[in-house]
Amino acid sequence: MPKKIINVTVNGRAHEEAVEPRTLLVHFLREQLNLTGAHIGCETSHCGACTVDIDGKSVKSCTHLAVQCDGSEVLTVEGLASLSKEAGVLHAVQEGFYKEHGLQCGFCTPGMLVRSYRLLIDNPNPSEDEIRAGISGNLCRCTGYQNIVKAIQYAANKLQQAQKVTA
Amino acid sequence: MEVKLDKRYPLEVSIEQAWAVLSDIRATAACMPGAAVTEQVDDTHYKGTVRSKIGPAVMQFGGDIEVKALDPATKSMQMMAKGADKSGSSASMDLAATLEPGETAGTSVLVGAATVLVSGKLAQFGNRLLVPVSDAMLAQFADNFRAAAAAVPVAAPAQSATTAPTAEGTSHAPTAPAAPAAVSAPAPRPAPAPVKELNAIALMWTVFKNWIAGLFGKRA
Amino acid sequence: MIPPAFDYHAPRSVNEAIGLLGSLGADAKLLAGGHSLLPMMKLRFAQPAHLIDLNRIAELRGICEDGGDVVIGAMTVENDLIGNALLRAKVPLLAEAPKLIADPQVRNRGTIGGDIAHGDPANDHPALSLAVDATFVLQGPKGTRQVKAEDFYLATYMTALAEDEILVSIRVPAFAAGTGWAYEKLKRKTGDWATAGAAVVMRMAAGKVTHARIALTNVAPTALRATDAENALLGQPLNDATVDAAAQAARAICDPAEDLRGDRDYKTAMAGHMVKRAIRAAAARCA
Amino acid sequence: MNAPTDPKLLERKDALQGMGDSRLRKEDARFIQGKGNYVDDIKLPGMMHMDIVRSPYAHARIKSIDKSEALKVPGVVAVLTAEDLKPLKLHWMPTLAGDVAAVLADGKVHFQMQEVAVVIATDRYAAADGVEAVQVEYEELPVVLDPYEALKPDAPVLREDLAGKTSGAHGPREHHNHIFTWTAGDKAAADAAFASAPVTVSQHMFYPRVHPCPLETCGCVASFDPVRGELTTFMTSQAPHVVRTVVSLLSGIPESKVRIVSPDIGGGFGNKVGVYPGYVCAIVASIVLGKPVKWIEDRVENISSTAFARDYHMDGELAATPDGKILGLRVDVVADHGAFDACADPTKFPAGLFHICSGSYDIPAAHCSVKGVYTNKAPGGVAYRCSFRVTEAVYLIERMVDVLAQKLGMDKAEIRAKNFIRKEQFPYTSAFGFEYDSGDYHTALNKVLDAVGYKALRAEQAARRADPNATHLMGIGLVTFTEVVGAGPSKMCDILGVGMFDSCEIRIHPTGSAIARMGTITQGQGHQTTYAQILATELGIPSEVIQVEEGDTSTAPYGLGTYGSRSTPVAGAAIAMAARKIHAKARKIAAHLLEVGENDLDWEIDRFNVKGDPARHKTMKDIAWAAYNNVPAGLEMGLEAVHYYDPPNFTYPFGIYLCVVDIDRATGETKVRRFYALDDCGTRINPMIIEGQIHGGLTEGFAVAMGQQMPFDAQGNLLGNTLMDYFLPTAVETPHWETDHTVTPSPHHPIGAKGVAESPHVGSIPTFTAAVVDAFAHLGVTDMTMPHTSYRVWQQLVKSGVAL
Repeated sequence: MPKKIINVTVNGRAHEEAVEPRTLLVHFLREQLNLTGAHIGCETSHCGACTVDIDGKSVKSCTHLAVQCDGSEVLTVEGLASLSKEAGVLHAVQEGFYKEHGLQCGFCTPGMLVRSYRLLIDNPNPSEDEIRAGISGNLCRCTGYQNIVKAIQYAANKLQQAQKVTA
Repeated sequence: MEVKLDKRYPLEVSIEQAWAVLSDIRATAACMPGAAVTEQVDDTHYKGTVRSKIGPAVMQFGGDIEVKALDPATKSMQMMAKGADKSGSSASMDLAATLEPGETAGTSVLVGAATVLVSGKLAQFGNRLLVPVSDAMLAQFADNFRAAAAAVPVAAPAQSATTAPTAEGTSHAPTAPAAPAAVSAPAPRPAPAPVKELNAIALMWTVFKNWIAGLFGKRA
Repeated sequence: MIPPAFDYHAPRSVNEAIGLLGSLGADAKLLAGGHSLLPMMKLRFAQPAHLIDLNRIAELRGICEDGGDVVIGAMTVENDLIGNALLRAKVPLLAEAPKLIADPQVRNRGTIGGDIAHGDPANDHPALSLAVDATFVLQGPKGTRQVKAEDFYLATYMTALAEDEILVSIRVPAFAAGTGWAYEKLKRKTGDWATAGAAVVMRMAAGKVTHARIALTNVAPTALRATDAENALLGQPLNDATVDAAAQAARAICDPAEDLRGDRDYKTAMAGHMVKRAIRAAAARCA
Repeated sequence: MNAPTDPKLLERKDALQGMGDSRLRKEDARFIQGKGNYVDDIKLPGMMHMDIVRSPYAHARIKSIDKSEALKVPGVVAVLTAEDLKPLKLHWMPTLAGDVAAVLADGKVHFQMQEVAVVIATDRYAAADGVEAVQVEYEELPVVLDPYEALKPDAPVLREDLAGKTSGAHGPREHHNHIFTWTAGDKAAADAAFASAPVTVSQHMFYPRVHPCPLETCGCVASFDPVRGELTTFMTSQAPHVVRTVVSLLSGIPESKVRIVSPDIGGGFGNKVGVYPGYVCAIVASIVLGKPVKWIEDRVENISSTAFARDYHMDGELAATPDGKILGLRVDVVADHGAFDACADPTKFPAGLFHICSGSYDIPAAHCSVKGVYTNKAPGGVAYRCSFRVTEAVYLIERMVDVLAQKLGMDKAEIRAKNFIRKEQFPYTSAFGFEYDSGDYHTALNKVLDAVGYKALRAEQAARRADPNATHLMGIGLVTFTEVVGAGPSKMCDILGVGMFDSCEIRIHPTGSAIARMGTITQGQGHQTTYAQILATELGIPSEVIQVEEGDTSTAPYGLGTYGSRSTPVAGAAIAMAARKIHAKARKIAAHLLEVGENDLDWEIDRFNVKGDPARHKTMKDIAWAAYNNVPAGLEMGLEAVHYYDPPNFTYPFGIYLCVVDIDRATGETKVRRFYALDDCGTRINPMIIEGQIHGGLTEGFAVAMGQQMPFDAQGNLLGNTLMDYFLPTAVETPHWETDHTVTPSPHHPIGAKGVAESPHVGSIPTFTAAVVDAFAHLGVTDMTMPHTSYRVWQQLVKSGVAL
């Protein structure tokens, strides 16, 4: 099948790439752009390990065609830290997962982080139930979620504090 | 996974007309949506294909058909069809079909008992759909069978209204060949133009809906 | 799990899409949210030669008011239903129920039109559409036509949508003042299809039910409207006896397929319980 | 450990971040930035991709395999079948359990999704296209799925390759589908106890087949260098060294030229212990093609073909006095091992450590028998987040104690307290011969009962039962389990003849930082963090400057790997013992530097002080420097040590778990109202990580008990092998966990630690079942088969006449 040319911005960097129509976004990111943060866990859009942010929305990249991203902005876990104003400083959700032991094997973590990032933009001060519902598209086999909830609460507090300082 | 289906389909044709179709494996197979006999191996063995559509899924089975019994006295037929799809599924159907006289003269009843065994991906992922889809498939089979039998010229009764599908309430013309087209086919081998695959049933809805609602009742 | 090769088309207008559908024929499939179709393709059950992606057709998205109806573009995603103020005001059931569908990421891709047109009785919008008395606007090469939700579903995966047509919008009459509503869905876990689900839209006056529409998810080859259950309520006060009668009537029309969620008895019984829960919840919202 | 009170000492101690410190994890930095290095992240130049053709049938003869269409698919470079592997004698491979397993089906398939052929292509898309194009013709054979059916005289012969073999690796075979019968305990004594007991109870129970289902599936990248004759394989293995030995034995490549690397692993839970056909085929393909070959399982393949767990049909019996003192235990198990006996147990134990089934109780006489059987299901039998078959054993005994309590009308806490091994009985030798190291069950039980307000809960339950209008049933599950972990003493435990020791190699660098290399491999347990903490406390070197490495067989010392909660009990001991060797040498150097005798020195946190004159001291940092330039005469330069730790005994962690459930009488929905878990894992190295492991284990236990299942239809189709059906709970379904602990150190372990990560899985599963069954106990129900889905619970509601 002839390839299609797509223009896509990933983590702030513009790419022009040729892709087969059937190329899944997760394979495009991992194999063509060498961004291996997004993982493949289930392939049927249940586990969320492949979650990335497309044009401001959380999406499962295993059930999305790369060709559909033509003209889009994609954010992956690799781009989270660069969102901070200071270079090399972790995003609050990354810091939260570290400080609250929100990860063990680390396989679900990139998807969890990208999802948490968007969740806190959509709802800066979520309740525990809202956090649990908000990450219900992301499976974790190791943590039992309790510390992930704490990690997201940590990040929410930190982002709120930062907001207050700026205001 | 195993699906057992026991069906009775009233036919508006005489038992002889129906038998003309049932006793002809090619004609009978042609009534199955998407099915075709592609090769005759010997008197009782054939090769064939079935293309069936379950929503967006399309399965193409190729395999063997064995006519195990064909009894003109009791107007009964028994066959076994077995096939595999290249994407990793296989299916077999053991079918016993008998014709009985209908309640009124010139009508008959097609009585079918089928055991469908499915292995592989279709069984694993399609199990919740097998029963409704098999039901629908057999209903369409009966529909085609009626049309084929009606086309058999032996004492052909007046064309039944139910065999003339109309796409009521729709703005498009049916694209699948309408069953009555088979009327022109010469006897004794009525060949209704093969229905491409199961989904074509949507076009014959008005007929189909009445049968489900009225004649067949609910699956036991 | 890798999909087979196909060619990809991204029309910008409905007419362009219909043109493609006509020229590419039966080997083409419409791609909406893709969360049913792409997994099927990865399992190689579905092998369309062409995908026509409807995601770039702006006219298929959005929610607006037209007379007494709310009109929802078929490609409007579930999360946009949830967040929509017009829907909250006029047909709140359709802004609330999608929270029970799939998960947050999938709701960013999954569309109301895809859910409806797929013809899967396990999807939630078919029953919701029946309950809100929706009308589907279908567009084909010869123009548009409208089909009532009640007339749309023929059998599992079989709908009144012709192969050359696209579902373009869903028209829903705005709820009358004081309308109560609810959708109850029993499921094994987040993201699962319903073991059984029930949608109820009702109104009451002077302690009696004056309007009721009840529809069921995943307990038959298609979503079902439970007319007898509605009749069991109409003109009646709401009490244990009438609610039980409605649930009984709903159970009577169930014809579910057995699967890992349960056997026919369980699903049928659960349909009854979901109807009860939904009636109670809807009644609590009646003004 | 004696905690210092002097603030200055405390400060120095805290700076080490040693044992007891909730130190944040060292490994997280890469994971939270998307820089983990999992096997599918590895990309080598010229790498090929492999995909597998699998059987749609559970039992069938292969009539023909036609590769020709597949070879025409663009990008496909090779298709391999058993015929291609035969000349290499690699079409079958030995299993850890002394059986053989087909690498690629040799004329016959024995289970659905069995590997039939492999396709190697230039990319994974082409490989998948190639798989679809391989045409295999089968002839179906009768399918046997029930192990009891399999043992009937006229049952179809499943393993034709074993025809005529009347004995297997574990003794005589009594039937063509029989693998072994293994027994433990004293049958005569147990029978005698039952013969004279005033009360006996019996219960049949089934522990269904489940799958560990880590979020990352299995996979590998095999890379054979034809010039050097060296094979490097990156793979998802919980035991890379054992794999290297197996690969060397199978391939004939010297072990020195085989390098197995376990990179970051996205969860194992037992799934990644075994050697799977995919690994072998990728290795063969790499050797044949002279190019790296990657194979990554998809989720359906993972659940269908690699490493199931459990599938034990158990009959338990207890003999007791009328007041509830247990006198005897008998257990009879039929174990469904699937098509090949590929259980990952210590070689001499075909039923693992199932004979821990006398539990936490002082039972004078006991006997158990386990019969292994072949069926047309995938092989496996792994320890899913547990020590070998300990989950099954704990389930059996805890359920049996409940059955006895219900028969006698006794309280389920009281009957346990009555039968506990008492604190003063340790070390305690069980009727099965295990020597329990330490425990204090009564203290732990009382702590839990007080914490949850047990009496009030029982009162609430009584009131609920008395109310006919109650919409919910209430159940209280209590489990007081003991595990046996840390396999194991080499006198008892080996894998393919290699003793189940583990190892550590420590080097202290001149500037006082250190590297420790271990024979284990982390899959999320945080070894890089916790091992460093042990070393920090032992040697007074800050955790921060200690590097921990594992998983690469070319650098790490030989070890048996990570599973069965053996890392802390075995490798954790190895690290302490190696550190102590360094400590002893450091003392010599310190004495030399301070010009005093070794006995004139006191160790204090991070330094040796001259007795009575702490101003004169040498820190470990000082000593490290001196080790490379100023050592006493006759002492070697350098500061490093290796230790291979062969544990004298297993360790016996225990816990007391209590769960309260509310069951909706209309729908069967079961809500966990409360779950309280007290664990005693001996010395606690990193409380934060322990807590995290317990949350995770409880959640997995919840998944197993409440939803995970691998149902087969009559044709052997596995239904539900995607994550749509296979139950991995989300944050919404997962209950809130309350944790607690007591500390009863292991007396024989160098630091007193027992291992913890598996206890919450082992202990919680019977707790959920106990709670659900307890909700029906007043209705005479003694057993309900997992998983306790709403559907199944509703069926019990109907059966018991309490459904609304």
